[in-house]
Amino acid sequence: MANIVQVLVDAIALGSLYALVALAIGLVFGVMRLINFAQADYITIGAYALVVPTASVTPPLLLGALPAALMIGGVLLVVVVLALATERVAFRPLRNSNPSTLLISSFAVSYFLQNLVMLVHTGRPKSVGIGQGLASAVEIAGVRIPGVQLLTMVVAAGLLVALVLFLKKTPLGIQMRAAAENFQMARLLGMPANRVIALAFAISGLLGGAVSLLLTIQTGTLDLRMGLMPVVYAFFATVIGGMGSLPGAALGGFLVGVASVLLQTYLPPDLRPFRDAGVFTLVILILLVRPQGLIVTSAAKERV
Amino acid sequence: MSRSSKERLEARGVAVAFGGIRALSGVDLSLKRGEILGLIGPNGAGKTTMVNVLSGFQRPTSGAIRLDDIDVSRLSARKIAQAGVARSFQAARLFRAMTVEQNLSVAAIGAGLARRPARERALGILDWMGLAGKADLRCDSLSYGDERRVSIARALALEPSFALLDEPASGMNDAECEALMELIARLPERFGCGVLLIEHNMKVIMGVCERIHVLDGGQSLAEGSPADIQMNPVVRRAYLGEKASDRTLAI
Amino acid sequence: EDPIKIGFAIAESGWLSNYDSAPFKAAVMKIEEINKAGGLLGRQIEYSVMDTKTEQARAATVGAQLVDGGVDMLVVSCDYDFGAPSALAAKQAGKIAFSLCAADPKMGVQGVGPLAFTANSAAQSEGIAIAEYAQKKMNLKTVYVLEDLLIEYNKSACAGFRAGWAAGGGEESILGNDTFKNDDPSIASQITRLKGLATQPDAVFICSVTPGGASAVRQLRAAGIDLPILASTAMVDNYWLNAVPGLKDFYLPAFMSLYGDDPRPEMNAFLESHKARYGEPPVSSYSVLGYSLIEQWAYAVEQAKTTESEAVVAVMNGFKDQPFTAGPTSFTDQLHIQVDRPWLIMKVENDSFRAVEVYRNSFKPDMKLLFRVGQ
Amino acid sequence: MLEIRGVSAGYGRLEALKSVDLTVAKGEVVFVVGPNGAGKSTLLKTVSGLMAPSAGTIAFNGETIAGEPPERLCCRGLALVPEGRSIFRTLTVEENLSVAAMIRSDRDAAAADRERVLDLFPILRSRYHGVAGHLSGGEQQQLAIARAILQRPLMMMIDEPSLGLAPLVIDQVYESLRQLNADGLTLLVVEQSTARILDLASRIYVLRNGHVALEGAACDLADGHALEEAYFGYGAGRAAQA
Amino acid sequence: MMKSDAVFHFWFPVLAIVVPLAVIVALTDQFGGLSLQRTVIEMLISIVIVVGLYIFVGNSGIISFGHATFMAIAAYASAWQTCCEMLKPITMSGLPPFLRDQSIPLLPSALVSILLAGGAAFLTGLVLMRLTGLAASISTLAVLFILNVVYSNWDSVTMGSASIVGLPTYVTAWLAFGCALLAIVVAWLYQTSAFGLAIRATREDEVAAAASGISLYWSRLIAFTLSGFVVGLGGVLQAHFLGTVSINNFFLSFTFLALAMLIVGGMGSLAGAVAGVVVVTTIVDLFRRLEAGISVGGGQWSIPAGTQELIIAAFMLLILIFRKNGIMAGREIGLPQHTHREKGLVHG
Ligand SMILES: Nc1ncnc2c1ncn2[C@@H]1O[C@H](COP(=O)(O)OP(=O)(O)OP(=O)(O)O)[C@@H](O)[C@H]1O
Ligand SMILES: Nc1ncnc2c1ncn2[C@@H]1O[C@H](COP(=O)(O)OP(=O)(O)OP(=O)(O)O)[C@@H](O)[C@H]1O
Ligand SMILES: [Mg+2]
Ligand SMILES: [Mg+2]
Repeated sequence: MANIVQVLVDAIALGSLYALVALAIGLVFGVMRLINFAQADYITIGAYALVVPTASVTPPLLLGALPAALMIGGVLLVVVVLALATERVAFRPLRNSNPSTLLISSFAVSYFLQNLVMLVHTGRPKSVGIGQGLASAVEIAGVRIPGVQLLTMVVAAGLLVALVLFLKKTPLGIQMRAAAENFQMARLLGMPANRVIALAFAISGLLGGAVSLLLTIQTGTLDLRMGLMPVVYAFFATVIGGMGSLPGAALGGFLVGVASVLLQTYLPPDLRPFRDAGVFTLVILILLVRPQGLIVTSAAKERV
Repeated sequence: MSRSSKERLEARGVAVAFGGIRALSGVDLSLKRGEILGLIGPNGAGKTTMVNVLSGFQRPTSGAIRLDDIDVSRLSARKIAQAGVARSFQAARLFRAMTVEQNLSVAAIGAGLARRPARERALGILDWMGLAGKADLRCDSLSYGDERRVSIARALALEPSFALLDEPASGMNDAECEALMELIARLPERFGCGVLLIEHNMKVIMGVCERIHVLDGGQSLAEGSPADIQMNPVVRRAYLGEKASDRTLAI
Repeated sequence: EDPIKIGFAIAESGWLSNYDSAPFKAAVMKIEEINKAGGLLGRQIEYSVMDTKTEQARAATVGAQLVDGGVDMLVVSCDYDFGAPSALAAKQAGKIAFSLCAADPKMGVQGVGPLAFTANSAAQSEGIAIAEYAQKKMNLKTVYVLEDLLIEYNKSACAGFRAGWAAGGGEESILGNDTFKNDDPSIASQITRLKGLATQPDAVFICSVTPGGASAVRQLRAAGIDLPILASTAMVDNYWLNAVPGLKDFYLPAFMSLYGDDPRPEMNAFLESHKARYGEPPVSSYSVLGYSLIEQWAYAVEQAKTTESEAVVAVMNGFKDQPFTAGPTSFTDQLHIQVDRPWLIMKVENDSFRAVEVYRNSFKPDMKLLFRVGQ
Repeated sequence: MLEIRGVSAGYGRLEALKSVDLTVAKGEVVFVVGPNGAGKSTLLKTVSGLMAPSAGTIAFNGETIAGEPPERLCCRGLALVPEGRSIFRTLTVEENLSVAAMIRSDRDAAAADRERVLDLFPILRSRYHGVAGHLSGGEQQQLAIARAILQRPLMMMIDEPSLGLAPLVIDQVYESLRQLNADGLTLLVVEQSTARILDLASRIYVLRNGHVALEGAACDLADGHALEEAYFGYGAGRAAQA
Repeated sequence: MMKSDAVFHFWFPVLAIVVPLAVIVALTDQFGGLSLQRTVIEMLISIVIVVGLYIFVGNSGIISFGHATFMAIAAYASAWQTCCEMLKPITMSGLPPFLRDQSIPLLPSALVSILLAGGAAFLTGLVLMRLTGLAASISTLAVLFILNVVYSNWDSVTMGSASIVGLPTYVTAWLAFGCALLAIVVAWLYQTSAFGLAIRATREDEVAAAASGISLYWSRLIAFTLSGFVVGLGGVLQAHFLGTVSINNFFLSFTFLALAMLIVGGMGSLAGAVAGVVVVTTIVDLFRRLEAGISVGGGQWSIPAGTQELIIAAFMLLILIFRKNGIMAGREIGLPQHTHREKGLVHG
């Protein structure tokens, strides 16, 4: 029994991490029809900001050496600035391009950033020992919850609620959705639409920074590709959850995380290597049953 | 459904609800081959919804669509198009990166033709509509009026038994409207099809329709000849406005 | 007289460059030493390097280009997948291809062909060595195996470990097997399974590489699992230890110690000359393999008195525990990889690896195990 | 209020406006008519800042505004109802209206205005919490006009207000335009058909092929002949000289 | 119009692509160095692959991440049939005996491999082509991942994530050119056929296409299958050019590169697909050479290692920013008066 509860906790913890990334992907997709692969590199660079940029494999800590609050602030700031910079340089000029061009441009940005990190830090993984205390587990009624996973769950849930409220209820949120849909008209109505859209990127940077920290605390390692798989999973999550719906993105994130953990737990040993094939098959099945995703906002249904 | 020409397209007790909004509630409508039926009504009366239902883009919540007494309510939009019901859209919805001829050919191919015969049919229709010179223009370079004409031509390239036209004259100026009226009036004779015409431009409606069906709030308000409808006080109050006859309706 | 030419088709950029660069520098050092001592067969050695960019297509192209330029021997990348395309180009021209540190026997007779060699031991041998060491010297009875599916190296090390462990303690003393992916952000469910075992094992073996391996160790320790952890050679470097501050009870087999505490004097001598030449110790213990590679080939050339591939290969195939810097070296006409070269067992202490002792495995992998047939 | 002098604008190599002069005085209702492709929409886009003119000057309230971004012009009191409605389809009717009211600081007046437009277009009230993209064509057009009214601009530019509207609603729209004008709003309206405009217009411009083909006070053009000639170009040469 | 004239008109866009390619191949074959020759072959193989990708992506407008799957299937199939007779029984012991213990001649094995790729594409399409837009794209990405997981862990048949090494390398420049020609002709015939027209209509407007009696499902399925065949050919060529097959070569970075080539060139036209390959290959090769070092006025000059990737990424972004619809912007290379008319300068 405790074991099943433990499995569920593991599943939800992983799901929350994917949900966090999916929120960022979903938000930016919502405002620009851009599936931003560079989100992976926001995560990576946020994590690398913890250490001094050098080719050495054992770099001294940079932001990681600061007290917790400053460190968190610093990492978030770095990623927000990075997200804004990519928006300004690469994505803003491409606004109104078709989604495939945008997608490819985000590959290009991602490729650029990844190689930049490689140039500065070399391709060798590095490690940082921050948040050792958080990484260790607490036991509650026989169920083990690593502190960082608890944190991930809380942060994911909190940010989801905050973002949904922000978009639905605040003037700025409504403006953001308006600018997302019709940029020119938003400007005609007096909105500083460029800034409003940039804000979405800033938020995605914030989410990216949060993921950098959580991931680094969990794994203790830095790697060029550390953001890639979470973003790929998030990418699936956003689509099966229902493009354009943030709760959908989060739900999708939970589902892939949970599916992954359950398969890992319950598949026989010989089939465990094929765990991810199971997860992706599930993605396809969900799409076949609900091509629009699990949560379809009425706004997403276009009338003829 | 086979493609032999159909004689009658009918909506029987069609109702459509979107959540709490009842866009149509129990509308009967019948269109015969060879006639031009006008469909008018205030904004939001359910006209476009009716066309969507008839062309398979919207499942009715209740009621049925019949083609010569065969229930087609469950068929997909494509199947209904192939069965001989063509439609145009309120926005033109052309294949913008393709040429005019290709736009028409697509419909001809959809009707089952091979590439070459499709092209011939397309050119024939363009010729008939006086658009032959524009066959090889890309649609994103067309003027607005031409766009609307091409969208009608594309519907006709299916060689349908019934053509459903949604506000074909919107955004056209007076002269263009007149040309369009002439065109629509000749459709039954050239293609042997029935035409359902939605328009807010009363000149066009009154000028070409033999019969007019009025919708209001998702319900049938009246049906009759243009003259009857024009004089019908209910229609005037709900739709035309009291000043109507002295200006817009002058035939 | 014309110089002897050695070509290096190795990764100078891309992720593989991190693995190629250290042994490459050591190889250059050896070439310089030979040249200073009067050369090989009285001829100086020249070398040229081309970058494979960690791409297979590039590897094939630069391999062909180097061979075209008339090299006598081609040194190829550390990794079988990226070394093989260059090695094939060498094979077509009848030249020897020598991989810096591929741990896959396919970099040899049965894979690339009879002219291909690797300076490393088979990954299975690492697994066997640490398994035997744990049983015999550490007195551990049961074990749990965590296999990272990222690369074949991991799978081979795990296969070797299981075979070695079963040979000593029986199949049933392996209490369980589980898999994970190197880039999994969390191995929570693997930990749950491990903790849920009816009896806890005496140790955990992880066949993995960084960063996933480091992350797994961190998560195991964070979950309160304080069992001894055994690992494979690829985890040998100190740099990842930051991820698990205060790590204890972590053992693995290594080529040599970079910290001056290697019990074998020849290793320390190598370390000193590396410091003298480059001003720093090698960044990775794989370094010595590159040095030894040149050493082995040069020795064979000297014996054969020619650089002709066939003659040199004949000499090399006759190596039987031939003493070289990297350790006793054997090749046969069937095996061009080491299967029982002694390992330096190392453990982590005070956030650094420390030499424990040299251990040579007694169980030798057969062909079936080396190629993991029916595993 | 608005002074356009020698303005040209185009798309790539295509010059859609060729040196157009046009003025709108405060409190006027100026209509621009002309056949398809005449450049009417281009003119409005250029004035509203969506397109940059390639030549000429545009002054609004005495200050030149050519090249200013649309959000700044909006703050100066210039509103545009563009062609094709441009409502926010994924937002609700309520949110569409809120977005328009956001730049206003007078909250109470904005709330009152909102009631006023909902009375004017009752269908919007019944669809208040529905998604705007699901509205019918005519309902969307009503929403677009309502939104512009809510902006409470000094001058409103409308591109084909009657597009897709039922005849009765067109009457209402024109009636409310007349009222807004009476309350001091300046209007620049593009229309396709000349039938309805004469009794509301102060002045009329006829645009053809990017030129102003005819310009005059509505009363002068009341018989409609000159207008039609200019419109359809029977006497293009003559009209241009006029 | 005379008949032959019409034929010439019809084929002109193909000739305009193929003739320059032939010239490049002939010149490099005669005068180029080894490295250049190999680059040209790589380029021609990329053309086969990207044109194959274009048949589906370009015509349907749906980005597919899944095409590397079909290449991998073909490449592995070819490896099973032709590779390393000695090693197969050891390293690929799970193969059925008729494959494990013998080699199959090159041509039949290539054909079988391509058929297998096309068949796999057909089956995949049968399931996935009900989806549209982003859902379809994502599901193809899922297929890519599934195949990758399966092939990297099906050790006894695929050798896991290790490369299968030692395939016969029979791909010459002219063979690659012939295959590129074939791919281009197939793509052209398809896109000008009724099927091609139908699927292009669905790309422009799914709703209007349905109203015109076009089946989204079938037209996409046909395109998907056909492009599966063509990329399968690309997979076979690549396998027998490199002599190695590795599942990691058919994964994300490859997929991204192929898509990038297509979109940089302009995914709306065949000419764009080819132009994208040529331009990207040229840029990559140019900077690769710069990085390796060139002699300028006696001195060696090179850009720092690793900057090549940065520059290429920046370059691609610039192309996308300044030509939003790619280099060819969705147009074919037509005869002069034709382009004039198509651009619609003659206004109505
Ligand atoms: N998908 C939908 N969701 C919610 N409401 C809808 C939807 N489609 C239509 N409606 C509502 O149904 C009613 C009928 O719409 P329809 O488009 O049929 O009107 P119409 O008669 O064509 O009007 P118009 O003349 O303005 O084009 C409208 O009030 C509209 O708001
Ligand atoms: N986005 C565009 N790109 C290229 N050309 C355009 C664009 N928009 C308009 N044009 C062209 O510019 C010219 C003027 O167009 P404009 O839309 O201003 O005309 P209009 O008078 O508003 O016509 P309508 O009555 O059809 O709305 C036309 O020839 C049109 O084809
Ligand atoms: Mg309608
Ligand atoms: Mg206009």
